[in-house]
Amino acid sequence: MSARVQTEPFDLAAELQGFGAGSGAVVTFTGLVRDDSGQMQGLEIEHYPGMTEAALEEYGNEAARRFELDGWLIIHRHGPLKVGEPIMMVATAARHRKSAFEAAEFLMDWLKSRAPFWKREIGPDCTGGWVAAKDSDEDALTRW
Amino acid sequence: MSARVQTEPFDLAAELQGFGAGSGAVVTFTGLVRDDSGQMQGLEIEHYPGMTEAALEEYGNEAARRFELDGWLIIHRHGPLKVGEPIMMVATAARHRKSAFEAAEFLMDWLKSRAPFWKREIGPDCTGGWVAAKDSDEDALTRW
Amino acid sequence: MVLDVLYFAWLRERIGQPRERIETEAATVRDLVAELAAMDDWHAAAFADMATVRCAVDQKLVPLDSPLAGAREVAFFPPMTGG
Amino acid sequence: MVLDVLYFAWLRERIGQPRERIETEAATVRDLVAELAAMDDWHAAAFADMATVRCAVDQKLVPLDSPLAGAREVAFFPPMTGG
Repeated sequence: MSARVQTEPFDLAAELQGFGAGSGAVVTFTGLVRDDSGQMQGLEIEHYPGMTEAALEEYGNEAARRFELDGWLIIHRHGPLKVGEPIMMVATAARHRKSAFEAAEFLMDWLKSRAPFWKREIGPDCTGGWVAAKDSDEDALTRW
Repeated sequence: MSARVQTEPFDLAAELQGFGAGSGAVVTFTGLVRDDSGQMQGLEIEHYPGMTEAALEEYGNEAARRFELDGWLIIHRHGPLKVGEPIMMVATAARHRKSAFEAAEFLMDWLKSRAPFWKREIGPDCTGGWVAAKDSDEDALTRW
Repeated sequence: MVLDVLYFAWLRERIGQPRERIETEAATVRDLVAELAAMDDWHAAAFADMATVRCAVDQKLVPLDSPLAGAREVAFFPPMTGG
Repeated sequence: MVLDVLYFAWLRERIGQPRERIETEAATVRDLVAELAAMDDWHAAAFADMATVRCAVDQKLVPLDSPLAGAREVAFFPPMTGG
């Protein structure tokens, strides 16, 4: 039951040691830096220190309550990230698969458009623009 | 893009080494032996050698086609398993989170009631009954 | 025709063996089940409630009314409980 | 009232600083935005299209018409793109 914001990479395996003990179902989501254009060096992620941690904690607790989770974990990185590196992960543990899946999707939908992170693409000349929010991400929230 | 049936435990971290390279989203599901009664020693899982491998491969390929996956992995154990041990896992990699989540849920719904595995509970005196199929698992298939 | 007939989970336990070779002229899975159930009490017990029996012909799930022409392996088992 | 006003992402870049301390009597976030936008061209540019600006008061997301009474920290930023 914890949320972390960090610049360092994380090790999914190490994070999941003992996670979900006593549960029947563990779901994880990992987001990776993807280069669609073939021109991107990576991402720079800015966040709002203080508010970020509180928001992640709040969404995690909300998911635990709604989906009766045995455990949850959110890790989100900030700073410069290279193509292929993990950006963030969520893990959820519940008695049954349906709750674990739903809770992970709920957390992802909230993180995408309600957690104070902003992504900037780093191009080949080290310049690049801020990633625009997607309407589909905003729409995804309406189902919860 | 592989399916495996084995008696040995698996290491989620080792299995995910390099999995999803080039993708934006990786989802994993792990099913664990859960003791609801406080009386269970574990499970014994029987399967249909030959048919099992073919069925898992078929569902994996079907998921890859439907959800445009960059990668998928299914591992399912058989034989005796203790409480708390992992039973099986699926992992899916896709460009976007929606496809990765849907593909993992699709695979789980199929595995639950169409892959030839049968679970028997091992009680404190080493006896125990076959786990009955759940109507809810059968119903879950209707959404795909 | 000669068929390998396989049993899993409680069907295997009730029949007392995991497989047997059967000489049969059954046209469909259902015809084969009738023949098997008539063999002895153990087989009869295994096939007493067909609502709880599933079938695969040559390792493909099929309905009970499926034809057996050309089949080599038929398996009977309870509803699956994987995952 | 004295407010710490924070800017993130392209709002920070347009305004040229990550935070500033503002003495204001603004009753709502929207009133504060009007004051800030009137300060100079950089602030005006940052607040030119309020459809793309989100706001948090004391680290909670709020609508632009929210009151400022009792607030200590107000942050402006584009729609979030986490995950």
